[in-house]
Amino acid sequence: MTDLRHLRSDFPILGREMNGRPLAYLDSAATTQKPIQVLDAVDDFYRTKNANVHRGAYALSSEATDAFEGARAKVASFINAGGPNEIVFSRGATTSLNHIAYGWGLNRLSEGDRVVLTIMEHHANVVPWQLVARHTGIELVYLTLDDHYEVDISGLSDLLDERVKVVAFSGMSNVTGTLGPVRALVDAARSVGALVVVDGAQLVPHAPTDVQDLDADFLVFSGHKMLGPTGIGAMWGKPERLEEMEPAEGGGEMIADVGLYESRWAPVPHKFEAGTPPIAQAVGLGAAVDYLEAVGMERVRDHEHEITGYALKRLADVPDLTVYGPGDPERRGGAVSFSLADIHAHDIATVLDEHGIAVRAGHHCAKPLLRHLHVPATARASFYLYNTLDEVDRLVDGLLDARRVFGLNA
Amino acid sequence: MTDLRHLRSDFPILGREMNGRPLAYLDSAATTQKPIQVLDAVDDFYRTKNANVHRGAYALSSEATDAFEGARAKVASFINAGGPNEIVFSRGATTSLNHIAYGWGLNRLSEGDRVVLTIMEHHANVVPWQLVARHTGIELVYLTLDDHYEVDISGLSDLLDERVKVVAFSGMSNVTGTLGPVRALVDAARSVGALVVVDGAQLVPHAPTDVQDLDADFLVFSGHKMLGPTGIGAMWGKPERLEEMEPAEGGGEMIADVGLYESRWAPVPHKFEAGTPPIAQAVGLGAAVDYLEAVGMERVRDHEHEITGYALKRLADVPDLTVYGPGDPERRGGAVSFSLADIHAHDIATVLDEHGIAVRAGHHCAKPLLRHLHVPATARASFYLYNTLDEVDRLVDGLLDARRVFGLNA
Amino acid sequence: MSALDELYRQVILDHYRSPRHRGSLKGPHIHAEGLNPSCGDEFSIDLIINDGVIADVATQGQGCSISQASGSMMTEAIIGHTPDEARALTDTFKRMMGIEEGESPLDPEKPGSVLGDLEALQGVKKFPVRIKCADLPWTTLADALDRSDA
Amino acid sequence: MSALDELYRQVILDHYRSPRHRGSLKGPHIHAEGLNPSCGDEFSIDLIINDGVIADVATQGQGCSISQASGSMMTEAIIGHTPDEARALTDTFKRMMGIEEGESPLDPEKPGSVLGDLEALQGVKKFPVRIKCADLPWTTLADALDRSDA
Ligand SMILES: Cc1ncc(COP(=O)(O)O)c(C=O)c1O
Ligand SMILES: Cc1ncc(COP(=O)(O)O)c(C=O)c1O
Repeated sequence: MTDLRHLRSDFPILGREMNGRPLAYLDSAATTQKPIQVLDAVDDFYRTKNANVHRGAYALSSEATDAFEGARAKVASFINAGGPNEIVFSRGATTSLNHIAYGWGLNRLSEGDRVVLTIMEHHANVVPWQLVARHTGIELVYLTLDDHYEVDISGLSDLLDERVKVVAFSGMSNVTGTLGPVRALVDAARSVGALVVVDGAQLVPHAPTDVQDLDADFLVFSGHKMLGPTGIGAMWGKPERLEEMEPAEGGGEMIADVGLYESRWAPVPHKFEAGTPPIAQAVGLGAAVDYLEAVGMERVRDHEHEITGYALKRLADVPDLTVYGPGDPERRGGAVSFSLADIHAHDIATVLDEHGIAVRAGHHCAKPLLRHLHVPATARASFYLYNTLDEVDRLVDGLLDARRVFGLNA
Repeated sequence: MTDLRHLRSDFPILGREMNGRPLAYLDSAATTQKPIQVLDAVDDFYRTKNANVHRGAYALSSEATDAFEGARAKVASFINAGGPNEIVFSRGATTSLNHIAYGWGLNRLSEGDRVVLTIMEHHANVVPWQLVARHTGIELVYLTLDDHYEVDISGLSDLLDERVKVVAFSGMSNVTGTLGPVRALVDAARSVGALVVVDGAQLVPHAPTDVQDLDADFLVFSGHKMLGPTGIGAMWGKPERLEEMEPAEGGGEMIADVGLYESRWAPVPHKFEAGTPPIAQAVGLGAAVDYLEAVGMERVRDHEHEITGYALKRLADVPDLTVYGPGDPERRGGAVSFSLADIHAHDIATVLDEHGIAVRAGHHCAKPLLRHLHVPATARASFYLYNTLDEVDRLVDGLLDARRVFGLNA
Repeated sequence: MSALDELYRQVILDHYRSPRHRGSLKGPHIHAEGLNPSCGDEFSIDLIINDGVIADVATQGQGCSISQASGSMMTEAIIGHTPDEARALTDTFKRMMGIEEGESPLDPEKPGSVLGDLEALQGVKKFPVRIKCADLPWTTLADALDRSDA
Repeated sequence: MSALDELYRQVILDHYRSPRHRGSLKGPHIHAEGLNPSCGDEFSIDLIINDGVIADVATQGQGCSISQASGSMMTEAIIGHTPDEARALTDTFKRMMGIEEGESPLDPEKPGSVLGDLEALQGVKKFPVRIKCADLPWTTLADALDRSDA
């Protein structure tokens, strides 16, 4: 086992009790906990370097700018981007996807153009395209999941024609843990000259990511799901795409000149960063990236494979439990959704909460997927580098107790 | 004098040296420093309550939600809103203005409709309207400044007709300190049924604000300019306006239901808050509001009047110095822009930086205004509750040294 | 009894598994729908009011045991009563749950005397996140009664 | 000398206040514009290249003393030289300022021997925020030379 137990002491909240039990935090797909290294970086920024960036002609402002731009460079190298200028900071994956939909879509797509999505997309990769569709008349087309919870690409070639302008999909489902079939979708998109947008919100935090290998046009992710602060995320874009894309937001810092009726934009990436950016949060994300790199993303991935595999094995012993997602832990991520007998997902979560175990229950912002699975809500356990096999055991015990509480034999 | 000197020890960064001198931070119009109360609130959130909001069925997530929604309630009461649901969190004033321009403007304005702005607007209240104009064909119309740096409303009645759909203006200029003529502009807008948008980025931090008195439709502001963290801001909207406005961003948390091709929105304010919000930053803003209320916004305002008055008086003694802005400290804010002889603003800032004094130099994201003033850049000192009269004296000494360095008699 | 067992009492599980007055009504009726967007629970109600009395009621929905059981018990409690009595009951319920201000209306000496089966939902109060589950049917009912102007 | 006095040497102030080769050129010329968006400094350059030599140059712009003085000194340094010599000079300048990697090309024994007046800009190195001011004219020049394909 890639034992990462020693890291737990870096996370103050993991020392907390919940309902009288030690907190077992199994909701990292929603948001992750933060190590002191990240908290200290943020705090230190405010205590010693805080100033607005880019605009200053004084040393403090230049220190702040260096910290902010230094974070950009760290994030760039974390995903092996060509350089810092390929990274655009934002509030998070959702905002970045909206930027792409508006900045690229609203300006370059028109009636009858198609955007291909998968049924497993998070609302963040559905609703922005719907909003842009209202203004442009583009059509959304969905790939579905097969019986093994894998994206069904059998009909892909029939679907491909010159109307397809964008293929946008999640690198990993936050519900089923399904990995997006990156190679097939990128090749398909390339064959018709379509843009490739990868929602990496659940991908980048959990496995080594190399945008050179990925070969997409855009990749988005959120800091808070990878040990970083809330309020920060990033979009990586191919330089050509960033050049041709229009800004979705206007304001200070993103301009070369502002006239009364027209303006010219600053160079990439600044043209996409209107206004005062989330400065301290970017610095925090830089520290999160440092932390993850020190652990090693391979180890993070291996640890999660191990824990997910163990969880799938142990959950199979719980009577009447159904896991929604691929069975092979090496071919899926660490988000494990399930239902248990006739016990509603919220009731499962409440029982587990009494055991000190935090799992999510609901539609996980993926209503199209849940409809496809014919289930109104699931409970979901999701793992990160700080989770342990013990916590999986506690999860199973909690589920058996839920059966008891609901009058089912344990 | 409203002596607030004792507050300085709450701000760790103010104890710092800059180029061998105690830091005199005179750039609060760009961003403010943060008291430990705010830093601790953010840190404590991450250490004890961190979880994603709204979605959780476990106690930790409900604690996080309570902290986040509690911050919304604090912000609402700080500006005397009708209730927390009138507050929409965002990344900052810029994002909020873009939300209004896109959410309201893109959906409800069309060719030939007019948006009235003033020449003193920050780019954040210019560029979003220009972007929306590209898609809708709306026209921008500007009120100008008179010789006393006041918004010239003499031509207002000629300008008003049924084409005017929005009147959007800054409550206080970040360059000249000019106060927006709220009463006149609100009345004018009402007379033709136009929407009133107030950019309160420089207003809300510096004086008591009561949205009931203001009687606008929207008011936006940024947390980082009022002792709060970066990455957080807010939009207040009249309930009717928030109801009728479409969301500009799509994603999780802002929906009631998501179909494959269409979705329904969650109730206000959630429909405007797509994705994971800046949770810890909202909590920090709540703490900033607590801090400001404990000091008292009247005292904040009085302190700034006093210090601005003193600065205007002392600067008048520096030869060849021109202040761009109203002369009466009670009728302006605490942003004081100036030029000095033929010394470029950046050179002024560099000399002052050597004296440990942080002032901003440049166009202050207000190029239309600087063109109107026929000056490519100004130096700007701006004050907040932690500044002192001593710092003004140091500013004046620094400026005299700039004269010496540039070979002008002191 | 542990807090969990108090929450999931037998009577609640029974209403959850066998909800009363399930379905929809034909004919002149009032319809209202409620949604708890944060968890996705849904609840809808049809009411027929004859001669100033709630003559029939039917509900549909999906969600956790608490929301569905609360709705099921509600149907039994309001049928045969006037809209005003149903409103009063709603207030009583909301006061019991701490959703509306005011002293708890229950008599600790005589459990079940004021709200019948519904008193079993008291256990939810120890689980603040779940209170809105119990409340969803009642908010939907209030909405329906408002529409009826009855 | 204090860092400030080293930054704002007499020769720099002189070029700032009386920039050389100011204006624009008519006829077949190369034109390029540079902007420093963060501070708003602007610089534009016209070049006439005759028989492989920079025969005339004129600049316009606005900005701080450092950017404008750097541009003024640059004009004097490149006029009469070939584009390749101007490129080499650009590299030498950028190395002196630490903008490009490589050892400083200057001879500490003989100040002014390598870059003439331009060596006065060394004082900027103590002010990292201002280095891009000194660099603006040179980046604009490089841009102009690239366009000329000369
Ligand atoms: C796959 C996926 N995409 C996008 C998002 C949205 O991320 P955020 O809420 O940080 O914007 C999430 C987070 O829930 C996600 O899991
Ligand atoms: C008047 C005014 N409006 C808007 C803004 C934009 O604020 P932010 O950069 O925090 O989005 C500023 C800040 O510089 C400002 O001074």
